[in-house]
Amino acid sequence: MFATIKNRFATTDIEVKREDLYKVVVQRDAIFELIFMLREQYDYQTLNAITCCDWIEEEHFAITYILTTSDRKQSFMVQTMIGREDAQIDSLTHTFEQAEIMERDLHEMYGIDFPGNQNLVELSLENWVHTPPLRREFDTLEFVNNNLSFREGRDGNMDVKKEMKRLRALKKAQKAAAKKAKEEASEVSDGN
Amino acid sequence: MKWSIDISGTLSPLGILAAMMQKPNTIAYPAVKKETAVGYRGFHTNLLVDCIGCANCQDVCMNDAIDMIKTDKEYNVKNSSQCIPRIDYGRCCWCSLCTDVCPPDSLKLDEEYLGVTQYASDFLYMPKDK
Amino acid sequence: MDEGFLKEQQVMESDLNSETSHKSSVDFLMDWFRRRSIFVLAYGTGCGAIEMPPTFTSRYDAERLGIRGAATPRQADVIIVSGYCSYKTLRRIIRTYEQMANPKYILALGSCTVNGGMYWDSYNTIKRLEDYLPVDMYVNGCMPRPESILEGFMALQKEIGDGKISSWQKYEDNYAFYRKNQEAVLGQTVAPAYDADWYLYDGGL
Amino acid sequence: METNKHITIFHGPQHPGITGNMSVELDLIGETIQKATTHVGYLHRGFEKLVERRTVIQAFTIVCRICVPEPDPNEANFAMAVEELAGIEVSERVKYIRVMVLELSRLASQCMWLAGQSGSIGLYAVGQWAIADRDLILDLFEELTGGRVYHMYIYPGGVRRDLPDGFLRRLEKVLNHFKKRLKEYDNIFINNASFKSRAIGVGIVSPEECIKNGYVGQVLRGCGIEADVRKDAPYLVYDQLDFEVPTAQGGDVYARALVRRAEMDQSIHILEQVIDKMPEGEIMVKMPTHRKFKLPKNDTWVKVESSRGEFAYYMAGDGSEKIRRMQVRGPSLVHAFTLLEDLLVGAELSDVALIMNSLGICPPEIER
Repeated sequence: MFATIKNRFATTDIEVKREDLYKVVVQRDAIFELIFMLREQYDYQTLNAITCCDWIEEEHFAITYILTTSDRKQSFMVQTMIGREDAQIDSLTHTFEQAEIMERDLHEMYGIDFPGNQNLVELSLENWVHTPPLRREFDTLEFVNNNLSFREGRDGNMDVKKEMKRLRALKKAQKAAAKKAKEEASEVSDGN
Repeated sequence: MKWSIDISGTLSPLGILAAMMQKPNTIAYPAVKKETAVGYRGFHTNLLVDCIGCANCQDVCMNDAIDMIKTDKEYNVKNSSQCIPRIDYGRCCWCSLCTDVCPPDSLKLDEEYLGVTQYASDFLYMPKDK
Repeated sequence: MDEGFLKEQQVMESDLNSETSHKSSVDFLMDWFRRRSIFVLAYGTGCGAIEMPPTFTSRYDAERLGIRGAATPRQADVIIVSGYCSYKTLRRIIRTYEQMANPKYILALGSCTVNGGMYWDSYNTIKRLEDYLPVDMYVNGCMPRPESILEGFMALQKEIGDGKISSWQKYEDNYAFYRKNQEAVLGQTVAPAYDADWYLYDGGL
Repeated sequence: METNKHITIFHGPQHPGITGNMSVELDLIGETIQKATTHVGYLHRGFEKLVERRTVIQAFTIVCRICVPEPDPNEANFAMAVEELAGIEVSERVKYIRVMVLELSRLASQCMWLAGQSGSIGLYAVGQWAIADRDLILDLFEELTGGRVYHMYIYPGGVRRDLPDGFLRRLEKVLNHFKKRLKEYDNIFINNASFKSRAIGVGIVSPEECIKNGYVGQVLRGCGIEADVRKDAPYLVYDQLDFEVPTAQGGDVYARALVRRAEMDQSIHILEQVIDKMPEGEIMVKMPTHRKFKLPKNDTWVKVESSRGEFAYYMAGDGSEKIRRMQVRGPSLVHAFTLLEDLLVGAELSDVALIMNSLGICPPEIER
């Protein structure tokens, strides 16, 4: 199976993660061909999940389709990269009915468009107008600070590191002062 | 739906009536109090003679629930920051990660768990010294 | 410095100082009835819903204390906001609460209703429930044990019996404040307003 | 749509017959459902965003909240994914303890199902018993882990506490109680004529559909397909334990009930073997502190069998101390949408709660 995939899709990137889990990374235009081939020839009948991972440094989303054989003993992760700007990849709803809900989820959380999916409406959020929340540039704490408020009354928090430093310096100064005072006292007594 | 007579299926559920003879398993709460298990994760305690004010608990707390505050009580001489933790019970999830990382093992979770209040402003908790 | 909950002491002292209200015998009787028949709305709004079945079924049997479930908001006295509350649920809770008949009470479970709890940095949950609805009793824990929930109910019953709680009145009096906070997180779509004239709303009846 | 004939009602989120905080929008003619649309999101907290902000160890405390009635598969999945990425090997004793926790939580979750399923047809006495029996398991959990519902026990690299003295004996006692009890449940619920007449022939799923659409758990096994992650891709020590995968024919609500009931027997059987075989050993490998524990740049897909079917996590690390991405694929995601919307068409209004409970839909894991 690996040889066929390597020849046909010009990829060397096949990983055996566990004995029941393989992973392959292919070009974006070849991914559906590969999925259909796995489905037709190698009995990967079930689409288990579509996942997405945001690699903001490398400017792309990694979309992974996880396929499982009909006896559920083998899983195959088929991964491809799509650009972060105007992210878009064709829908799989025509082949796998359950892809609709998974794509809807990703559309909401990452703002990826799936042409061919008729039902890309809001799933968990309601009237959301900000950046899609799972994109890396969306800072949830900043959003909370802008829109909501926490309870007051938690004052008195000390920065422990600074406090330790301050106390150590204070102690040192005190010690030095004491020493100095002692020295002065002894000097005075010497002078006498 | 087709209707047919199912004698055993109709009679066997009547066995439930035997439960009337059994002792009820109710814990009549205010009168009978069930002991919590040893090691139940309830409210915090902090032994001040051991606490070194290192703020490891504050660092590991993902809920930002712990404030290190100045204390006017007698503290450990090794407490180099003279601070002790105060817990925000509007944030705490009783995961006990703070007690796991405590180097002198002074911060612990106790069996006490009851906290009912009418005012949300009662949410700050100073761990008991034991 | 005190140990334990830092403000508890203060609250108890203020309780002693407050003058006892003079109730008529009818009021007294009404309060007595109310505290002994608390119908709890069957709405599990968050994770706390998982400890409600043990509380209401045979192990802890809340019905001993006159507390039982009610299916519709029209028949319910208490709504339990069990833990975190996402925006989408908050809208439903407000709607449900406004449909309930007076007198009505809110019991809030867990850390999340006080100061955000472990979802303090989540973009989809509110942090302080009292900004949006008048809360009568907070129960501590994550999750509160059934004993804690019962204790919360008993404290609520005591307050009802003393005739001290009138949070629904507070909600009506300060409606502008609550409405403003609700609109701040939910947008203008919290309609209809609590004080809307139902005969004129949405084309009339 | 023809006027004056259709009526649209919301079944939930405030409804006694719903399996959590979710809702189904039903389009009815008379009592027959023409169209069903599932709405979720009432419990959305953004877990997948929150774990990205926390270090791995901090994130461990939050994952158990993903599924409220059955938190342990989440913890096990999380720990297994982290261990696989970081290359940590845990001891045999840890594996046995994890199996014990997972099976106990499965048993507790099936009790919860028993209460919901019987409640949905009005047999409340079964619910009262089942919840009380579930509490016995929660007592064991309280003793073992220190928490009733959220255990936070299965830690990456081991488990957090060792078994208390005499714990296995008390576990055995509870199991014996359950064995007696399950026969009574058979009498009053599974063989009950009123349950049979309500459940047989309702909510039928075909085996082909199951494979194609990726349905899992009791839906598959209720169609006569022997599908169980514990057998198909054994994790922990399930390959050393002897148990069967119960199946039933028909694919309806009653078949799924029979499967769940038989699974309770199997869980007890597994737990008894665990009691006998529990080895000695370390309970935790040495773990670095939470700022120093780093995951390599890699990704993986792990799955366990929860009480509702396959529960899987996708996890990716990026070389830092934080998790890059954790995606939860619970069994309910496809069940609540593709399957439920399909099954409800043509069903009666009174069967909605019955069908939902038999699928075991758990909303917090759909929307995370």
